[in-house]
Amino acid sequence: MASPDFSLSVADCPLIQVDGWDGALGQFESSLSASLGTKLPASVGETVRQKGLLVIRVAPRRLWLALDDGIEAPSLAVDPDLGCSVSLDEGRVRFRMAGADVAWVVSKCITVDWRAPAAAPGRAVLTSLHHVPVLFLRTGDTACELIVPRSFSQSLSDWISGLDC
Amino acid sequence: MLRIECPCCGLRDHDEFRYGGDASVMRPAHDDPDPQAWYRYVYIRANPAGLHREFWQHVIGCRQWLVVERDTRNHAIASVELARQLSARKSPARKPPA
Amino acid sequence: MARYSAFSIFRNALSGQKNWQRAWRAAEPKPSYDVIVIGGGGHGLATAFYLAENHGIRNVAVLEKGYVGGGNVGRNTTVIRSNYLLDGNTQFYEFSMKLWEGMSRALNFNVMFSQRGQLVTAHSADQLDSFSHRANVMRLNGIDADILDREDVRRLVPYLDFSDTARFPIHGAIFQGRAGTARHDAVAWGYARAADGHGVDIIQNCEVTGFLRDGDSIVGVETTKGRIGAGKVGLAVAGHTSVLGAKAGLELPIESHVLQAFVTEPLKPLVDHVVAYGADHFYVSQSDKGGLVFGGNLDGYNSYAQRGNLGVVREVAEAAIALMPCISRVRLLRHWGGVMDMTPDASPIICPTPIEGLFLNGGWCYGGFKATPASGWCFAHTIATGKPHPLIAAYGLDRFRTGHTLDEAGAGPSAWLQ
Amino acid sequence: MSSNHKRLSMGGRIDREQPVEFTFDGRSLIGYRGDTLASALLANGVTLVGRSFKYHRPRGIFSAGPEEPNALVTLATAGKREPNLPATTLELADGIVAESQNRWPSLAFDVQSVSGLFAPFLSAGFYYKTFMGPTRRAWMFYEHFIRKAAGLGRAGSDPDPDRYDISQAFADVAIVGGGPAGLSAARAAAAAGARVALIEQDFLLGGQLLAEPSDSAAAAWLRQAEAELESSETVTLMKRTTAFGIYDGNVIGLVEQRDPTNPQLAGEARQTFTMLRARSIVFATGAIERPMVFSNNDRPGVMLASAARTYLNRFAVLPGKKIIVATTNDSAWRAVFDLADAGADVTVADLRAAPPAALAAEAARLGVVVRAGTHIVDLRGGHAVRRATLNGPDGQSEASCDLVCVSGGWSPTVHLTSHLGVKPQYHDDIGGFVPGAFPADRFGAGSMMGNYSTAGAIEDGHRAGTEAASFCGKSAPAPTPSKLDLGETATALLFEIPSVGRGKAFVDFQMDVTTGDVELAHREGYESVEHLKRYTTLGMGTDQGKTSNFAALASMATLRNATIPETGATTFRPPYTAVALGALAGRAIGHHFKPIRRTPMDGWHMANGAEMLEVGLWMRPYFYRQSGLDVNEAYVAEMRSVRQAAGLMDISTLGKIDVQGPDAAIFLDRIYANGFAKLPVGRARYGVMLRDDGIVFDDGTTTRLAENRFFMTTSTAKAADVLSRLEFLLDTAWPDLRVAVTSVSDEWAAMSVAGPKSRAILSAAFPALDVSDAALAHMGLLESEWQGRALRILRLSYSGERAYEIYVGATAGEQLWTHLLEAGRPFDLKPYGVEALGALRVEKGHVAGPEIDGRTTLDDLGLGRMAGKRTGFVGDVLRRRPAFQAPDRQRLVGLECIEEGKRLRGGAILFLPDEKPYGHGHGRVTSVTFSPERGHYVGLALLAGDVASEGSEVVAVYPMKAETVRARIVSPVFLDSQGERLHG
Repeated sequence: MASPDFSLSVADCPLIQVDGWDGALGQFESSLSASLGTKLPASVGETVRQKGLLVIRVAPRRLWLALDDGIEAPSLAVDPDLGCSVSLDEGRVRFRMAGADVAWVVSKCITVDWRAPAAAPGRAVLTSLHHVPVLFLRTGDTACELIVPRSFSQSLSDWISGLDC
Repeated sequence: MLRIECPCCGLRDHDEFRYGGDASVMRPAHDDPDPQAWYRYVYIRANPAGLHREFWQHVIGCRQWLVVERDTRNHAIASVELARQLSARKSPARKPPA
Repeated sequence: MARYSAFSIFRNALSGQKNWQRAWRAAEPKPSYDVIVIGGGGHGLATAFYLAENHGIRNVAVLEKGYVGGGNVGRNTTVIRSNYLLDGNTQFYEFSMKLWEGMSRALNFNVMFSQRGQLVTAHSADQLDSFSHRANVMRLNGIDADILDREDVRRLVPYLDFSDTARFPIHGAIFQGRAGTARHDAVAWGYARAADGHGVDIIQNCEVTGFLRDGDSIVGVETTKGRIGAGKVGLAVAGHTSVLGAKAGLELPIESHVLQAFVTEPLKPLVDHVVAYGADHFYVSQSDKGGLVFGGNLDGYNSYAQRGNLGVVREVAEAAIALMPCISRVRLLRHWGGVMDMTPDASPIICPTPIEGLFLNGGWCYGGFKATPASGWCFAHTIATGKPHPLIAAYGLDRFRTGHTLDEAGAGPSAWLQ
Repeated sequence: MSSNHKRLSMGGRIDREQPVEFTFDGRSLIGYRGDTLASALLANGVTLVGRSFKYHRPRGIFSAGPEEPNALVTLATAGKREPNLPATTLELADGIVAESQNRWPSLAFDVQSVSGLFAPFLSAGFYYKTFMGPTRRAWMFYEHFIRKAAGLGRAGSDPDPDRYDISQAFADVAIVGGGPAGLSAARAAAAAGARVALIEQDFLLGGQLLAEPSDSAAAAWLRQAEAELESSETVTLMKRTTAFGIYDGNVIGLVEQRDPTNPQLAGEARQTFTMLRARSIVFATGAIERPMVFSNNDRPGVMLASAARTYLNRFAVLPGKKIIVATTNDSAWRAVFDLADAGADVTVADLRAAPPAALAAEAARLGVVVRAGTHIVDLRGGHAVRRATLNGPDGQSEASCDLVCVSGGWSPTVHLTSHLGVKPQYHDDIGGFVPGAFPADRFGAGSMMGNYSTAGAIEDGHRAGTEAASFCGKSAPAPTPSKLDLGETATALLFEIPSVGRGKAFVDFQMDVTTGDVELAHREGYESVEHLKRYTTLGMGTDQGKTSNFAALASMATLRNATIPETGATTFRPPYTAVALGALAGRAIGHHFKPIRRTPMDGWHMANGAEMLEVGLWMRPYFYRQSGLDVNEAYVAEMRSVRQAAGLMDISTLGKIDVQGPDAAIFLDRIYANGFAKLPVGRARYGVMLRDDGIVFDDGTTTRLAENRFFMTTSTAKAADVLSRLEFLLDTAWPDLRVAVTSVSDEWAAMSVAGPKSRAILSAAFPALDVSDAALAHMGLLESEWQGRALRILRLSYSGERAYEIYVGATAGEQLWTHLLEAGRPFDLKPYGVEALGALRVEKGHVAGPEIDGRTTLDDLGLGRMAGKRTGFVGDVLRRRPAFQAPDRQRLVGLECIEEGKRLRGGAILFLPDEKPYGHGHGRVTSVTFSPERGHYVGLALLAGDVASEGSEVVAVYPMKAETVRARIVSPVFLDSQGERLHG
């Protein structure tokens, strides 16, 4: 495609990661759910949106809380007997990708089936982009995001744009 | 290309996984002082031409270690489970360490 | 056995090629042999040849489950080199190199051993230092070795990527001029014909299904062609060592893994050396027919399937273009997989076993082809005398228990990481 | 001769309104849109197209598809040279510059064709029997000439100017082959509700239907099917796309060619490599017609009967006027009738004593001469066939001709199905191999299953498409297929090699393998199919023996007096047709070969004269360029500035792992050889991890941030391996430990300020923080914030100087870096790179990669005391093995160069002063540096314990530079053994 209808913008991506301990997961999740004021995504790849906060389950006992631009991080007091949290405020970058040809661009980059239910709007897929672990977030019919490690972000945005780097 | 059905992430390509070798060998307890047990754990392999239980980590994904049963003659995968669930099943009465 | 020569070709051409004989007899098993070698690949056939040639043991059978040379000897990328670092490896592979240098004439079969030189590129000062260490060891053991700087490499192989866009710029290389390639099938056929000439029975389509025992000793084998007695049994079944070892009751530190090999369409001469990429997994040479023959890394999981993964095909192609951008339009013609016995230190196991009468030759990882003649020579000695040949003293099974492992890459005991 | 003088004025699937200019061997020619290069050459009367591999025999166009053995050309546009392309698959486009190959000086007059004269000596495998003397290296002499003579086309030497792309695709049902069976399968699967990908290598859909006249019922059926599929939202039609291989997981490797006729696509990827993941696959790959074997059956002007029909009906080219059709079966009669209908003078030589009467009647109607029980024995004609010798019931006779069409029956195209181990099975009734039993997710349809009638293929395709969709859970009721009956008769397809004449009779055209070669292989005992292939090179050409395998197999079966299944079947390997390496590499070329990893301060380094170095995927400053200094001078200057004032180093590449949980301390106690449970909060400790086999795995510092929380650093190289290892142990061995490990490598920018003035610089940079020794002792931690980001200052030293590691949120990394440089300016703070870093640590005797080489133990590295009497940690038991305790085990020592004006080098081998330097010596130099402190070179070495006594001498031998240097064995700590500088 000579000039695909596609745009890429890059932004910071503050995240908080929370982990629950094996064996105390139910308790951990109900306490977290209460403090966030929302139910939690049940399985890996599901997301729940709550007031500028996207809760993504990235592993059976691990959730990421992704903050929209300008949203303050919620204060979480995780009971150390139930789990723990770590701030991932600085290490990732969010690629916002949109346009009529976004599915075509995605097919050149990652192994995600744009038309599959697992990649439907609101879903998240952990996958690799040119050997680098990324989180694919389907945000709309012709829009998605990739959350990528900061150290690789320049190389990967060049890759997506088809640029030499 | 081998594709593995991750119990968390679904059917994913081989290159998202890290191989961890034979899962049928039992790792001795961390404080087991028996050299023979460690020698066998580290080195001796049945290496079957047939069904092989093996560890894989969905490293570019949910990062869970899995136990996969796969036929080494044709790469057909019979089962995939979370390694953690298997270990839990083995010792249902887990207690926190002292 | 009629000798091969330019004259024999001339004479036969005039008689319409009607007078050539079988390269080796179509033997059927006798009731028993002094030695049975299981495995009609390069190592097994070489062992049989040297049993007869060096030790006068001619009542020997080689049992092959398929056809001679159908395993790894005919599936590899044919590189021969003796650039090993560790004491225990260095001398063994150099001995093998010396045998290669005389092989065609010794066997009266042209194995097309072509000493075109092998180089491995270095991509940092540290890597070049570590290559220098290796080269120093080689020279100090009487083996040819050179260290090349970037300009030397450019003069020798100008088609590599010396541009500004190279992801891992070439810093230099280690070079062994005597290294090269050989025609793999010819090695199997040459040893088969020469062993046959000494009276060895080469029995194809004869799969070993079990072992005959007398007390704790092994005294023969069960096969698809019946029971065959043997004074001693040597196992040389690369890729399937664990399977046969298990039948004999051996527990082994071996895993079977697939290594893929690739060949392109035939081209006019382009690559005159064996070139290996020090920044990734890729090595290439050009066969006499013109195809670029190359390979990369193991697929990385236990397998007996003789076929590879598409992801690895892609990675190898990426490395190929990274090293040699000019072959982007060259087309891959065929790729296949071989089953490697991988050991926890990437060095072979060749020794008497704890089972009386059974000798083991396996665990060659991805390096068995170059070792073929020395392996046969030393294994024959070990079988004939019951004691390991001095050159294979380091290749005992016990080394994993004692810690005397020979880990050239320092990659550790996970076989698939070697 | 006029241009296109063999082109018919009407018919075909070419667009006469769109002429296309191209050149062949320098001759300008015209074809039409819709042509292949082969059809355009034939239209222009070009019959001699190439030379064979070994004997350089003249060859023409043999087929109309990817099975082409003969008509290989090089596309020779400047900078885009591409050899060995079958002219039969090249879609004609403006500007194609094609050259014949394997000939010199010209195609018509090729000097090496004299090798044909030596043919009696060049029998199969002759080279195994000679070229062995007179010297041991004799082969190297002969090889030079043999290599030059071998090979087909010549590759270019420049980088490829074209782009390639890679794409990931998914489907419920993938259908390989767009002929009648594939089209029918696609319609059925789509109607059932499945997502379908239909893959066709040609630029037109239709397969064998394209050989039907363009105004026929078949053409109408095709138009309707195509229109229906094009309008379906769930069907992806992939034309110009070859399925080159089937891999595990039902992944199909596809290569799509850019449409060369569309100038708007000129800037797009030349080829796209798609990995298609299909839930089920329908193979509708068709069949390939077999040649016949007789003397000189390779002459230009010999063509498969189906190909002749394709050239006639699809391309409107009548390739001959006086045609002999030699066949063993009915299918070639369709060519007979069409060629006769087009005005050619046709004779049929049918091997069968009594061809079906209906065929004979139709032949009679068209004036075709029918010779039953007759076969061709020999052909004459150099650059084009002229006369055939026929052998029939009435004996031998001669016939003139300008085209010979052959049909030895058909071989189902089972290549792809066998890639995953489905073994082909021989079926007597069709005289060919079809795939054996498929697994549940794969299906076959049409002639690849031996179902040779069009009507049958359509039904078969419909069934396969329905079943494949049903496998995916899609079974909406499908309408019945629209029928098409071309009235083909189905009879057994014999293959037989009757008597041949005295000339060479080829079984493999491209590799020049003859029946004589097969006989020779048999005579010499190379009887298994694999031996036959390897000994004669049968099937090793670019066509992978698509037309030759069966003939050779049949020939060997006859010689062995065995049946075909007893003789065996060859194993097909991917790719089905050759694939450009550039396509497989896609965009991962040049700088994009591997992704580039950059630290937060990368931009500053680049802008401030850093020479960058690739370290794994990272880019790191190697040294900073200073006017007039080379790397060796620059790093020493950087060292001096650290030792005398202070230096600033980017250490962001270190692996960083957050370790949390109630059992975190217990966990660390198990994975490190030294203890961490008693480490106080706010303190850091150097730790070493072992592998299970007792060898050192990695080292780094771990800091206790809180009772249940640690901050681990690892080496740059091992960061990912360490994290996976920790997760492995937690998931599989110790799931009872409540610990979470998370990579935070990208969270933090990390920099080290080292040197006597480092504390002063910190005070200046962070006036609000108390960085006094009382507040921040050696191995202490200070946590704070800077510019709203988290800040951690650890007082750790790698260089031996007072030093601080400063971690700040990655987004503030460059800002803090420049802030520190600014604050440090009065103190002469200078940045330094990895070369100086390495040198500083050598001076201090710290081990790193060259010492932690995967073969050394804690004791080898002089770190045994770290473990002390501890047990229960990873690697503890096997590190006690006998080999590791041997007296001659190599251990870490320091070496000091004691010869004026000489230097130590890493990789030198160590001998005793009175020894002859031979063998492996007693050890080696691992790392060296010039020591500004000592004023000479110092180094670390691994040296056998039984000769390593401090104060004695060794000789460091470095044959690569013919150097021998005397050195004294000393403590590996060259600097400040009391550790005073750490506090200075």
